[in-house]
Order: sequence, then structure tokens, then C-alpha cells
Amino acid sequence: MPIVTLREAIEAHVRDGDAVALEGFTHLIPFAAGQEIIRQGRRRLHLIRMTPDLVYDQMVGAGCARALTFSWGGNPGVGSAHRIREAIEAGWPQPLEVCEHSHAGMAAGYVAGAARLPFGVLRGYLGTDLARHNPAIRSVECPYTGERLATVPALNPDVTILHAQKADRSGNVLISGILGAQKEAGLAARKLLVTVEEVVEDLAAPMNAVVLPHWVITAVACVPGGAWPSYARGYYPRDNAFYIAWDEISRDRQRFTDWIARYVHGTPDFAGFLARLRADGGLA
Amino acid sequence: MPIVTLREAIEAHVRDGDAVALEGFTHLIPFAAGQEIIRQGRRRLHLIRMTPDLVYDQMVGAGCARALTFSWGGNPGVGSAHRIREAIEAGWPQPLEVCEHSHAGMAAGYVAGAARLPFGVLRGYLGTDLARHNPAIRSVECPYTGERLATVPALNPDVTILHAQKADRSGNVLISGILGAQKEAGLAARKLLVTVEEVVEDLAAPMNAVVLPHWVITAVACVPGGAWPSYARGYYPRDNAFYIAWDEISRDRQRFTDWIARYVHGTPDFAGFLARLRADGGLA
Amino acid sequence: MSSVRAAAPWTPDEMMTVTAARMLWNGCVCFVGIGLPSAAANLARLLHAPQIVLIYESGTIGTRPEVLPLSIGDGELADTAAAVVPLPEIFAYWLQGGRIDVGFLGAAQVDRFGNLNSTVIGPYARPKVRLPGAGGAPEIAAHARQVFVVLKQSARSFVPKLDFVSSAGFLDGGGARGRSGAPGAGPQAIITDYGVLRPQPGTEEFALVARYEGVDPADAVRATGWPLAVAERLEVIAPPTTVELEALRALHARTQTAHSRPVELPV
Amino acid sequence: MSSVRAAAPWTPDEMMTVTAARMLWNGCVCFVGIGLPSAAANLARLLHAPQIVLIYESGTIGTRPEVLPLSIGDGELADTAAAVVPLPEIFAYWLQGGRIDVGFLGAAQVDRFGNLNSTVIGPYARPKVRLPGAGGAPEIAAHARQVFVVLKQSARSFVPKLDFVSSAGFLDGGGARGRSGAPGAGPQAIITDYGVLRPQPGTEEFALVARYEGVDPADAVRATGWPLAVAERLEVIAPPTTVELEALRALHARTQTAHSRPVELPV
Repeated sequence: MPIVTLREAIEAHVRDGDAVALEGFTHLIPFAAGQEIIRQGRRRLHLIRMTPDLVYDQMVGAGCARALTFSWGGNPGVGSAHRIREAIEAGWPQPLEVCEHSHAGMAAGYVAGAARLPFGVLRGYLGTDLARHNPAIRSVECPYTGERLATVPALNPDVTILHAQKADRSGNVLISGILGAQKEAGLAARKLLVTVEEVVEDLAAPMNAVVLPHWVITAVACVPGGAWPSYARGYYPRDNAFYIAWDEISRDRQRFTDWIARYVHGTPDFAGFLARLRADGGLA
Repeated sequence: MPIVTLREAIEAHVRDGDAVALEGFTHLIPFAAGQEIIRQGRRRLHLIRMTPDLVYDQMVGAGCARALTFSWGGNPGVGSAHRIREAIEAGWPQPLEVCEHSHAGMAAGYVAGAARLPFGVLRGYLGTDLARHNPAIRSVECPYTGERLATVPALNPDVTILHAQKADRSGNVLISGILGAQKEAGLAARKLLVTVEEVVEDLAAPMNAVVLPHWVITAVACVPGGAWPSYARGYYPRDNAFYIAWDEISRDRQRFTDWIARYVHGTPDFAGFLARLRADGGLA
Repeated sequence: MSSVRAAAPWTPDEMMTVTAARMLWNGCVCFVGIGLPSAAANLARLLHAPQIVLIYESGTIGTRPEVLPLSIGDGELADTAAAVVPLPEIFAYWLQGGRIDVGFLGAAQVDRFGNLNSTVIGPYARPKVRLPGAGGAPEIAAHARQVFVVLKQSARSFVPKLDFVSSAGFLDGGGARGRSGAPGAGPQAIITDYGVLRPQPGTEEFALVARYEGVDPADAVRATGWPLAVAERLEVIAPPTTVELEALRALHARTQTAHSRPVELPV
Repeated sequence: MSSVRAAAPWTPDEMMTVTAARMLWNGCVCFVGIGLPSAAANLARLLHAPQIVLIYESGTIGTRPEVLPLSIGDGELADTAAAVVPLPEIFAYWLQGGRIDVGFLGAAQVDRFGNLNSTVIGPYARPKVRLPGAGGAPEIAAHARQVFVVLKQSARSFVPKLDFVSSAGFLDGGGARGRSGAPGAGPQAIITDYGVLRPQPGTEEFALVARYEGVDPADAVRATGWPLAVAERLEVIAPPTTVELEALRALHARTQTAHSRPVELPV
């Protein structure tokens, strides 16, 4: 399991048309990786994520995606994910096919994917219209009680990308704090890329901590700050001001496009992105 | 969630005829609780446990059980669980109905039980005779691929009993080290009893540690050494010598019966049991 | 600052938050969403329900944040939690496991049976407004022992027919929910800016059963897209006490301070 | 102690352990059971496969024990592991998840197709000998990419027909396993006290393909309850080297010392 640059990792492992999951529930969202995918101009991706917030708003608005599997899409605590909305409502910059779940359903899909079962079972979607509009939501009959339970197909992304606190030099990765469905999404994928805040000699993981061993990881890249504007527990807090600022930036097509051009396409990598943002006063 | 004596916990919460799971996979096996159940003369229990080793050998030999759900029954690293064998082979001290699974199947049953689903799904039991002899092992057809997958019914014990390292004064419990299916068995039960090595002011649990919050626990009892001869990480190691000694003690009906009479019925509680064992030279 | 002055006027949000907080009891296990429910649950914890158990879907169990989270997964929630577990476990073992006393839900639309829409305005395939979506709501609505809905009343939000059912209340009423196999008892209160609606026995249609001081029930009826029934004996909800208002405002002030601290990246 | 003397004679267990260890490669992900497989896997780790990944069903991943565990869940395994996870996760995400290169299995009986019995001698309902049972074996046999069986040969253990199929090898042979949907390739070697048996292409029946030095294949045939096929060109397995034997004996000696330390309870 090599430690590489993020550019190398994305170049080598993310293909046009791939089903790609960038996971991390509010915490440890792999923003740097999402921007590198934009920078490299990937197209027709099937984006998978429980909460497509700013990271997918950027990718969808930049034209990377043809489909979205999700369970909640917005700017948490702020409002709409404007670029995702406009893709769905108006087909801009291109139409976005949606496969919509509940959180519980999507979590069950990742769990099934990690366990290499073809489906997950839950007592879910009861009385809702979700199953009516998503043909992937089906049901099985319990062979003991006769009860009908909802099923979701396993989620097995071509590539899952996570951000974590630390890797050691062998590439073992420690995740600490709010976990979301990161481990399940990572183990469900055919390839697993991880960006980390730092590479250390010794993970010093506490007993029963969440450690992904190096041999299930395809590549690790060290990208300090790579979860910004989300957060990395122990490194930096969530930049709520940027989430609020994003509402304005993303509301307008042109302003969004200019922002992507200046800050993503106009910078060589995430360090360059942060430097330009700081120079422009958008970062403390 | 009250902190009580083990005697009170068993008196109040374990009834004749109950389905009872004492879990802990090699580590943190609730031996003190098993012996208190013997001491209080419980009968016709349906014992549930992945690895019915010495703790159930004692309970079965002492006549507490009418049925056993399990996936591996022996003296780990030593040989047979002689009392369980004699109950199955010769019906002594009474016949023992068995419901036999694989580890994977039983784990899936606990997971389903904790999630209050009626069944668990696995790609398991393939080509084996287990399903032929256990009518509880059935199958469902995947609604996406048509594959037939094995099912097990949820395991929902009336009472699960666990041993753990620590509780705080509110009754929150920390489990550290090898976890087995303790959390799942605990959350699957209608009542959950926990014995702990010590009660502390502050659990000092690391991030993402396994903590069972007080409000899912029916009662906690402080029983130092309560996992002996198994072990409690951070407190004492496994007493391999006793596992080996048990082979001799348990091989013969009379010797076993005498041992139970002297050490379990002949002592008021687990502290008394350890004291007598020590006095007799059976404990360092 | 004099507490009498501070307590004098209050906003509808404050009235709703205090009303929701009062419905929570000490020891209650509460599945909390962001925004007003989170404020209400933490207000209850700071006042009459110190042993309330707060669970956020991000995986934090028994959390005791000093300031309100802006997102459902702020670091503060993990740092003060009794346990931080994977998200799939929260939905499987804790919510579906039947361990939640109260789930809070908001929505864009509610109908007379407490069914909620947080997905779309207009047709699903050609949305007029695409909303964020259901998130955890469908299973919170199904499994929490009871659900409290928090939503300001207007003809746009209290509608005769939902554009989309994101989470189930009493479905078509008259026992339909019970027959659907949903384990929880469903929505037991809708807390609005006029008062509180509760489901009526038998029909399971929501009616106004309590109003805030100074509210004319006729205004509540006008702000509802269906012919809202009003209870014969309409309870009057006491205004926020000084203690409640001060605690809530202090909580919001602490939150504001914490969230406006500039973030310094270590790079 | 002279290493030449120490290396002179060796026990069948030692020969089997060394043979099994040699089959493991550096980086191999190995699902280990207690006893000889655990000794073999750790011997490989100490010699030619320092990066081998050892997983025990108790939930320890990437463990590097200094001494051999007596039970599958000794504290040593947790203390030296890269990760310690719940047991249900081991079976769901790691074994069924298809991440295991090699699973080791023992048994009371094996048949010519590598099916194993570890459940019962005699009829299931009226057992002559009730054995411990299948444990993790059924799914290890199904999901590991390949399985190595370790078992001494005798007419009692190498039987024409199992009393009970606890875990599946090639079922009735001739491709039956492949048609059953089992993801793994099944048993690829049976390591005995005479040598190594491997499944033959097409029939999938096990034949003796390698013998230890000094072994007469006719003895292996006599110790087998079915007419054991012997490969035309029988490979000869090199005896344990001094390095192998010394490492194995040192490991066992360390283990013996550690396990005979009296346990002191802090009560």
C-alpha cells in the first residue's frame, strides 16, 4: 500500500464513469479529494454519499457527475445545496439521475456492501413514497414470521475515498470521532483511497479504535487540512463561516463557475487552494 | 439503573425457564454470574452462547439447563466440555435439547436481535449438514440477484449477562479488548445484567470505545475477579492451569458434583468461592 | 442585564423551543435533529431534565454539548458523548432497536394525519423545489415511541395533500398506521407558532388542543390548509419563564460565540 | 545447546507445522485457528513472512503475538493487534467480505473430497461422541480463497464417508462445489503426518502429492480409509531446517513459560 500524492491517487484510481463514494458524515469529509477530481476533469461519475453537501455541490456543479445516490442533500445548518438543486431542477450543467434513500436504507446498503451480501434488510420506508420512486427499494418476506421487510441493494462503489486523522508508514489508518458510514463504505469498495492529516511513526491507536489496516487500502495520500471546511477532530474545527459563505457563492451559476475556476482549476493542488483562499481573505 | 449485589441481580432477573445468554468470547466470561445461577438453583434454562465452555459445562452439569443454542462447545485449547457432552450423549443429569449453529450464523442471529429484525442473512452453511438438523436455519431469495442466502432467526434472550472491566456510578459500562458478540447479545436481550471488576468515578473511555450506556442495562453488580478463570484485560490474565485442571474435575460425574457442592453451593458468593479455592491451593 | 427586561418579549421560535423542551422528561431518550429540536432538547437538559439522553444520528449517544451544534456531527457532540458509534449502528441497534422515546422531526409540509414531506415541492420527476430529502426521518417516524413535529403554521406548510410522503404519520388515519406494522406510536404532537396540535382518538386527525397566550385560534385555523379542528377546551400554554428564556438565550449566545470563532488550519 | 543436535530428530507435529508454515507467503492474509495452524502461521511470520496478516475469529486483525495463544481470544492477541473489532464484524466484513487468502481448518474426520466433520461421531440425534462442533469452520471453508486442512492420517480420521458434514470441501467432487455458490476455491492442501494431499484436477479427489523424507507412501495409503491415490511423481518435502526447528521450539518454549506463570487475581 503506497503513500502517494493525491494527484497520483486520483489519476491512477478514479476513472470517468466510475461509481465513487466520498464518505464522512459532517466530520472528515474528503474535500481535497473531491476538488482534485474536479481539477482532473473526471466526467460521468455516479456519485454516492449519504449527505451530498458542499463536496458534491462542487463536483456536480463542476460537471463531474451523471448520477447521485444519496439520502440527504443540502448545506447542513444553512439550507440548500444550490448546485445539486439546479442539476436536478434544471439539468444544469447536465441532468442528474437520482437514486434516493433514507439514511437507514443507505447505511444498510453500505453494510451489505462491506459484507459482500447482495442486499441489506431493514424495517424501513414504511408508508413513504420513496419506494414508489426508487425501484431499488424492494422487500423480502421473513422466513420465520412472514413479515415483509424492506431491502436495499448492496452499495459497492468502484472507489471509496475517505479522509482520516493519521496513517502510519505502512499505511494503516486511524479514524477517531464521528465515524458516519466511513468504515462500511471503505470496505464495500473495490478500491479505497484515503487522505490523512499526517503520517506518523506509530498510530498510538487506543484499544478497539477504528483502524483500517493497510492491506485493504489502495493508496494513502497525506493532505493536511484535506477535510476543510469540514473538520478533523484533534486538528481543526468545522469552518461554519465557509458553509454560510458557500450559500452565496453557490447560489449563482456564474459566481460558482468563477469560484471553481479561480480556486480549483487555478491552483495546482489543495495546498495551493488553501493558500489562494487565505490570500483572498477567505481563510483565517 | 441500580448497582446491586450479584445475588440480588440474579434473584430479581433470572427466572426458571428463561432463555439466558452469558456472552464473552474467551475474554470476560461471566463465570461468577453462572455460578450464582447454579447457587440459586435455577432450572429449565435455555442457555445461549456461541462457545459454551466451562461456564456452561458447570451450569449444564449442575442441572440448570434444558436446552442449548451454540456454535462451538468445548474446553478451548484443552478438549471436551465433559458435562455438556454427557448431557447430550447420555442425558445426564437431564436431556439437553440442542440448537446448533456456526459462529457466523450465531453472530448474525445476535446482530438481528440487537436490531430487532426477525432474522439475519448470511452466505453461510453452504454444503453442510447443519441446516439439515437445525430447522431454524432457512433461506431467502435475494430480490436483486435471485441468489438464495441462509437465514437465522434473531436471538433475543430473556436475559443477557456480561462481564466487563468498569462501570461508573451511573452504571455506564466500558468493555475493552476482545469483544466477542457481547454488545450485540446485550442489546438483543430483554434484560441486561453486567458484572464488572470495579466501579469508578470516571470511565475515562477513549474515543470510540465500547460503552454500554446505563439506560440499556437492567442492573450492574461489582464482582472483582468475576471472569475467572477467563480473563479481564487490564486486571488479570486467563488462568490456563484451571482450564487444564477442569478436564479432570469435570470428567467424572461424582467428582464434578462434589466440586459444585464444595465450591459453589458450599460458598455464599463468588468472593467466598475464590477464598475457598485459594485455601484449597487451587488459586495462586 | 435585568432578567425582567430580558424575559419581556420573546420570538415565536423561543416560544416553540420552550414548549418542545417542556414535553421532554428527565431520563427521556431523545433522537435529536439540528435546529430547533436540538435547542429544545438541550434546554430541557439544562433545566428540568438533566438525565435526558440525547442521541444524534451521526453516532453520538448521551451527548452533553456546551454549545449547540451547527451540523448534526459537530465535534462538540463526540467530545461530550457517553459513546460514539458508527452511523449504521445508530439506525440498526438504537433506532430500529426500539430504544428511542422521542424523535423530533421538522419538514416542509405536514398533512392532517401528521405525514411529512421533506423531499420535493411539485412532481418528483419534475420538481418545482427540490428539498434536501428524507435523511433519517422515515425510520425515526417509524420507530421512535413517539414523534414530535416542529413546524410553523401556514397554508404552504400545513397542506391538504402532500406532494410527497417522506415519512409516515398516521397515513390515512383511522388506524392505518397501526395496520402498517410501524412499531412506534407515531406523531403525538405538532408544535407550531400558534400552539400544539395533537391527534384525535379514532380519526387520528390533528386538532389544535393548546394555544399560546394571546393567540386567537381563528388565526391558527386560517394558517392551515385543511379545515383545522379546534378542541372545545383549548389549553393555554404558559409563556416562557424567565429561567427558561435566560437559559435558552445564554445557550444561543454561547453557541454564537463559539461558531463565530475563526478557524485556524494548522497548514 | 548445539543447533545440530537440536535439529536432529523432530516430531510429526513439528514436521507438519513447518510444512504448513512454508505454504504461507509474505503478505498473505491468514485466518488462524488455535493449535498447530496458529503455530504454523506465527512461525511463518517469524521466518520468511514478516508481513503476514493474522486474523483470529475473536476479532483481532493483524496480530503479532510474542507467545502462542492457548485460546482463540487470549489477551496477547488483542494487545499486539492492528485492530480489535467485534466478532460479528470479523465474520461479516472480513471473512464473508472475501478478504481472507488462507483459512486453516482441523477436524475429526475428512473425506476424499476434503469435506470435514468436527461435529459428531455416530448419528447426530444419538451421538457416539459429541465433538465441540463447527464453530467458524463452515464459513471459513466457504469464503477463504483457499483452505489448508491439517490432520493426522488414520483410518478413523480419513474416512470414506463422514458421519456429519460440518464444513464443505468439494462436496461430491467434479465441480459440485463451484456449482454450490461457495465463493472460495476450497481446500487446496491437506497436511498430514505423512505428507501433503492435494485435490486432483477434474475429480477434485485428494491424492498424496508430496511425502516427508523417509515416509513410505504405502504407509500413507494404509492410514487412509479410502483407496488413496498417490501421484506418479511424488515430491519429497525437505526436512525442517535448523532455523525452522529452532524458531518453532523457541516459540513453544516461550509459550510454555508464559502459560505456566501462576495467575494472581487482584482479589
